[in-house]
Amino acid sequence: MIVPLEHVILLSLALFSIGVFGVLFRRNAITIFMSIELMLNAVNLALVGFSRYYDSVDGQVFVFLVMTLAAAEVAVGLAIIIALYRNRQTVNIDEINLLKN
Amino acid sequence: MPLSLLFYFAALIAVGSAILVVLNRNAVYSAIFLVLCFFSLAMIYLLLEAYFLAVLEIFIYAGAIMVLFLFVVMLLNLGREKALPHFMKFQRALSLMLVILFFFGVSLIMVVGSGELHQPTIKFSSGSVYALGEALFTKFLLPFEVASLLLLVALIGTVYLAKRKI
Amino acid sequence: MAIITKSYEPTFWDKLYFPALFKGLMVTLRYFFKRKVTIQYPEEKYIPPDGYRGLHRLNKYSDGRIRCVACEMCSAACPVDCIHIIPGPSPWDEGKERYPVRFDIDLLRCIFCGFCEMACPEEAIELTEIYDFSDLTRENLLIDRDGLLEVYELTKNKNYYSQTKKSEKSET
Amino acid sequence: MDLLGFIIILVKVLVVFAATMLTVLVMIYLERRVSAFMQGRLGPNRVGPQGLLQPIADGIKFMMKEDIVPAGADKPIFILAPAILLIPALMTFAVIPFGSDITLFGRQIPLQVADVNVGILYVLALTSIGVYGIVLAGWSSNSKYSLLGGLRSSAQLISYELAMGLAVVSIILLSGSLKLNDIVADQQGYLFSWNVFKQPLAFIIFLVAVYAETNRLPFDLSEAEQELVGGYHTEYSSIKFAMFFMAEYANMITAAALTVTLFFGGWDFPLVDESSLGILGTVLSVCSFILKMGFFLFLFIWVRWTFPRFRYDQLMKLGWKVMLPLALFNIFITAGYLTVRALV
Repeated sequence: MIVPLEHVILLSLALFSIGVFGVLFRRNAITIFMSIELMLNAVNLALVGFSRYYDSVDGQVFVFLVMTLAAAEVAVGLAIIIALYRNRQTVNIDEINLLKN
Repeated sequence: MPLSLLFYFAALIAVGSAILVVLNRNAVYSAIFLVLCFFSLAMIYLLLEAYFLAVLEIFIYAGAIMVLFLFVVMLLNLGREKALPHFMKFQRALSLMLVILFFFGVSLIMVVGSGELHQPTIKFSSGSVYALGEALFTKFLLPFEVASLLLLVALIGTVYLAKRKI
Repeated sequence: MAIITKSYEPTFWDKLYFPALFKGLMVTLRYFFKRKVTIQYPEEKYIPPDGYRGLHRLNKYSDGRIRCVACEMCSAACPVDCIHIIPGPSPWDEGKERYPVRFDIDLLRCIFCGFCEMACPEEAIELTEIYDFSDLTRENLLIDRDGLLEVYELTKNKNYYSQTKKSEKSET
Repeated sequence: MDLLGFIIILVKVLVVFAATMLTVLVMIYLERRVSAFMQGRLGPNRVGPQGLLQPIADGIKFMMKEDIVPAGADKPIFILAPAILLIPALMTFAVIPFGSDITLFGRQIPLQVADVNVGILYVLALTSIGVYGIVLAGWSSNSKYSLLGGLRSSAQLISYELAMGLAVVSIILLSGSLKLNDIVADQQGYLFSWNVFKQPLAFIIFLVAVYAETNRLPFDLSEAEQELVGGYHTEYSSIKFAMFFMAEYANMITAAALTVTLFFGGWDFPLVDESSLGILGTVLSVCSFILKMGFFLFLFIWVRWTFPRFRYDQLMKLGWKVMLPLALFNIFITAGYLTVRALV
């Protein structure tokens, strides 16, 4: 095998951490959404790695399903962002505080 | 071994572009770097012999999802993200610290317990489209159908949300 | 006039669109094989139809006298005032007594309306079929009496473009 | 992999690349010539015999022109966009088999750069990447015409990719493989063995979708000259504009090659068994491939001067309300037929 499984998982972990950081750090809803996609991809990577090392197709099926889910999630999420923008003229999440006041 | 070098190369690009996704203030640049990240991930999938998923990664993520993102960014015509108000600087520093803590914590657990990880199999037989399709339509038939239902619901929900008047 | 409106209900065959699309393709394909109308200009000259109004000329009698009597009718008729005539006594003994000492036409102002041709009582000024007399300077496009007479020599036989291969610039 | 194998692959890559670029040049010439002929004109015929050197003259002109980057443009993306469009267009040809196997140096060489396991998906994935070039070019030019062109084309490509993918699915169902080689092999044999006879509906859907994917008339809304000036490449000049130009033709070439491969038996010459004829069979197969491809390239130009452009809502209506249900219906019928055949 080309690399030890640990390295694949480490890469996945790094990507996931960056994604989490993006969600916490950014204020633009679209960028936050992209960070979530990044996290999903990190998980996908780990699943593919496990599938390869355990010689089982299950991990790949999970990835397939995650991709389906991601597509559905993006469609709905972006629709929500557009709806938000229509009402508030902004996509910065700290300015979207309708319930606060 | 050159193939493992290729893996580390792709990993480097993936991590680098992921950081740029997060740090960029311009949403269009973020999207482009995310596409680059997906490409390097597809390359890693190829190295892990998941050919079908590698193509799907480009086809679905880079080809469809990210185009949608770009489409929305352009539709809203967002400029650069404005600088942060002062009182939130502390929260940002906290987020960075938390993430670093998370990363090292999990990697510590992994290093300690790495002896229990499965040893790699030399011969890999599950990478083909055939095997994936077989599993998808027998063992995972119910999740597959549920996923298709989810897509349908998402479709209807999106149309409902995006239309001003139904 | 009565307008006849026919209501048209597309049949299933029409709604398929493919017959119509195919028909359209056949039309363009027919044109693909048809003879082309392009004229390869510098080598091949477009021959204008009769009555084409191009460059002016001053007609002469067969013995070489200028027909123009400098009556200035043309210059009066000209809507853009591009004809300037200075009359003088004719150098020839027989016939008319007046004669243009100078006869300038500003080709840049001229709109080639042909009014001068109609106004002329002596049929002296005429518009020829020459259309390619462009030049690089404004001065070269002020044509004088001798130039106009030269144009007459070139176009005497009516078929300027079919007889000359190379275009000849009008002289000033 | 041994050295000889490596050299063979390298040669194949070079040949395919050179052939594609050459065809691009020829297409640029033919586009203008055929257009002119269909309008009763002669077209360019001054540079070289019959104007054959016209594309080279064009190329020199493009390179000599001033390269303008408009004020307020996003410079890195502005420069990157034409490359993003061109590279996938050139990469697609790698998986298309363009002739039967040839035996050289005692080994069998398939005339195909890479026999990818998931060939057809590779093609679809790459065509979906091309849209980035258009969208980013439109966005980065800082011009409303470009932006509108980019937005239109991204929506258009997403809509028509679905119909195209679903049309291809029925072909995959028939041949039972994602490899383009297997799809070609599946279509060999008797006279009506080409997929176009088995799947006429899929062929029509695919053909229409291909025109939308390559942004050609009647679907060239992203560069509609009459309303958007030039669409996404309004602000481009010089060699960058030439790259857009080349990408468009490269896309057309791959689209034509793909149509031939999927529906017209690829390099198959009807009723002839190429593999039994040795080197002659290979030449025959390559010629037949080029001939079929040439017809579809001609069709691109032919259609361009025959049909008017769609309006945007008509385009979307056709894509979502007509082509997509038809493609799904076609898959349903095909799958049903295959199931029945398996049972009987």
